[in-house]
Amino acid sequence: MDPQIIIARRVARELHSGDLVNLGIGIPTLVANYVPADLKVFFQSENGLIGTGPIPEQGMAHPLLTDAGGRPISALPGAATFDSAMSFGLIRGGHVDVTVLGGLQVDADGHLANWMIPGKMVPGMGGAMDLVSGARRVIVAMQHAAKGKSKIVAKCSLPLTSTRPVDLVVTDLAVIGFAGGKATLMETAPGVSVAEVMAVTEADLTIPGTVPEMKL
Amino acid sequence: MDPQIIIARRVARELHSGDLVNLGIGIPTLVANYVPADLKVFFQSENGLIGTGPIPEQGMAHPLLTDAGGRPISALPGAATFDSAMSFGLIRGGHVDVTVLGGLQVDADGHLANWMIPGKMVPGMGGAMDLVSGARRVIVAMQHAAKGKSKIVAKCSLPLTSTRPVDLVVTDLAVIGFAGGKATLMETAPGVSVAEVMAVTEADLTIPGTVPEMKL
Amino acid sequence: MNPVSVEEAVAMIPSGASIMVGGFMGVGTPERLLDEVVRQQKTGLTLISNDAATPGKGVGKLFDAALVSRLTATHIGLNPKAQQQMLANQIAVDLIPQGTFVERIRAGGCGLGGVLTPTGVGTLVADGKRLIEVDGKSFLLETALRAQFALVHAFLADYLGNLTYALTARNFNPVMAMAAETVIVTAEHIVPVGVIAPDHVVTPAPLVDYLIANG
Amino acid sequence: MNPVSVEEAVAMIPSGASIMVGGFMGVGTPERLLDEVVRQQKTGLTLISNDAATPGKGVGKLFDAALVSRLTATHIGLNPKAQQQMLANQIAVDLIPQGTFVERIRAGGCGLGGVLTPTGVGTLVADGKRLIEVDGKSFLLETALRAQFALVHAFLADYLGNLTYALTARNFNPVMAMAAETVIVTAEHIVPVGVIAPDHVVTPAPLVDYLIANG
Repeated sequence: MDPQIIIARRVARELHSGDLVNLGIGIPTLVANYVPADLKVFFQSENGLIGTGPIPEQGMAHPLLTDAGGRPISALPGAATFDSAMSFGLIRGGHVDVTVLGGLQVDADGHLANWMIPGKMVPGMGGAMDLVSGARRVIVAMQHAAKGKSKIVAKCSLPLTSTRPVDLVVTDLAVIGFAGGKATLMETAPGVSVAEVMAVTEADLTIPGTVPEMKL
Repeated sequence: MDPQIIIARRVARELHSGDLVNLGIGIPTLVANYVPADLKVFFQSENGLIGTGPIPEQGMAHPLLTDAGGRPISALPGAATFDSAMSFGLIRGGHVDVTVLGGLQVDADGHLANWMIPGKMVPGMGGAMDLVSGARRVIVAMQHAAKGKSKIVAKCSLPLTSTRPVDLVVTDLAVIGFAGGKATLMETAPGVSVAEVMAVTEADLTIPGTVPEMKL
Repeated sequence: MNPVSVEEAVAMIPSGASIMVGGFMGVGTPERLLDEVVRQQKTGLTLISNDAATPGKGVGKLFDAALVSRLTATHIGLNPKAQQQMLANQIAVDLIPQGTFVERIRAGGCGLGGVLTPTGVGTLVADGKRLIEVDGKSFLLETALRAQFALVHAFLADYLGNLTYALTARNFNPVMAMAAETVIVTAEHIVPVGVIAPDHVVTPAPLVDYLIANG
Repeated sequence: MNPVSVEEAVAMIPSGASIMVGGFMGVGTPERLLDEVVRQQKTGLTLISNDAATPGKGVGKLFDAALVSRLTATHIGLNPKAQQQMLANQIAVDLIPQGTFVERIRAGGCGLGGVLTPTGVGTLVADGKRLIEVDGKSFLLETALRAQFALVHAFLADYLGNLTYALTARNFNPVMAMAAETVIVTAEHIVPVGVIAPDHVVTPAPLVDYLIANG
């Protein structure tokens, strides 16, 4: 299975009926494709919409209905639109049950860095800092490693997005939780052993007695 | 003429087309009755309405459309309703051009006291402190004296509503301005002499060379 | 959002709870919830409400039944019973400016620690509060205000819990619907999904925990 | 509110002015006003806008024409021209979190000196800012942000200037319409008074200084 699809499918299993969910750009966006039809999840687009739907059918797109990247989207029955103060009031105020973001690094303490690489062009943090500070649950959806280097690090070398630790990291190889304050290996991807995960993970992982395989 | 009507008529002359105006309870409420029909003034009710109209005709009142005292009102074409955060955003943010409030005391520095008499039951300041702090122009509409005592005092003995000086005081005897930082007698009521005003005013008033009579 | 009966909803509120109640002089107040709070005799309530309404109306009913032990409000001048209870020290009352009241609740609902307001600087309201200068101007630091329960009254609610409000009955309801652990709503009309256009929704469905169903 | 031509409206904006422009990635941006700003070559602008949109679209046009000298935004990653101008030090750029961006503007429009936000505490965003504790929790003090002009795009405007917005084109427009000395509005449709119901008005007429009239 495509690594991105493994991640997206596994993250989708973290969502519950009634949840208000914000999906970041990239892998997180794919999560919406794997939510069971009977699960009533509200997706927020931080540019001012709850109830985002799929890409509109041919000829149905409207220039005043877009996602946070400016791309046409649709809205489901029961959708609500609002201004940016409300949108970030929802985010900062703990009304977003789950936010799923991409990451550059997550460290053993659960700290996320995902907005800036010093020395490179800095595009700006957009809504990421508010999402990580304010959402009830923060899930990072990212590849386990980039260019052969672990993205699960001992200590973030990149500037932090927030000092609030994330709740869960889902990669193509593993699910890592931070409930006890330290990175703990919760699950491995299908066909991946605990030893294989440890071998490509820079951070020290707490390994429980049994580490089940991801259900997808 | 009834003293209250003198005050209300004179205050009405301070309003300009396009002004957003907030009228307090009591004498200020009467001001709306004396605004010329061709003057397009927006009246705000701080419980969430711009475009308040007169008391509804018999049988037309709606329990969900009231003024800040809970009494039925009507709304004019072009009215807008909003929540209390917006209502006080308008007030505090300087979007209200004129607020007209009652007063217990105004002193020589233009400070207003209108919400509390120590030792008596304190009903609460409601929106008064925000209105005085935030409106572009603050006009106090009150009787010049109460029980024979001047309400234009040297220094407020009652707790202040705001440290921001008011712009104008209109009483049944005089118009007093504070443009220069000190109480100045701008006008006298019809048939009232400057000496008569001074005799019943505790505060020192600056008296310009000519003090015209109020136009009503 | 879960639809519940008014009895079930109020049964969730323990005596001694903190409750925010929408409405302005009883306009836009969830009367059915308050009637049930009285019937179930929830005592020792911490009430956060703009005013005390009048006896027999809105939150006035809570004072009629002597259920309030603490009150944060902006004005109680039109409810003699609330005043008597305050003067007799049966209720601890905190009276604050209305703009400050709503901003504190909004801050609580929007994850802000507080706001800086010019309102009250140099007055009795400033007592015990931090004064903060920004660009040479003084502001009071007013901190966030939240409650365990928000009791909200809407005009329309759809089956998902999206809410709209009517005319001056909106007032504090949308702000309170963001500032409590549990949000309980009564609506004048419950309507199918889609009756409320997305642009007209004021309180999005995910904010509503319980909607009082028709009997 | 005064109806004016787009030429008259933009003529009021001097070079070097500070302008807030509504829109999110060019959606809900007053394109006609920006086209005219470019035509009249207003240079050295201080721009307050969520993003830099993309070249040729929304505020992206201001970067195409190199009219911006200072920018406060949250994300400019999709406009290479804005990035180049930033890297070449042609523009002083202040990139801030989006929730902070909108709260600072709201504070500016609502007469607040600032707000306390948890966003950015312990990160680079906190550099040079006051850290304030409330009930043992740390917040950044983020101060109010205002501009000389707000350029706002609405969906419907009535003859008085009441505004509504459509779908995701609302974004920063209503907040900016409160935070500038002069508010200039374009609307997709100008409609008679009464077409917009009072409960659907988002920006009340008194906030609007100028509405761009149909030609």
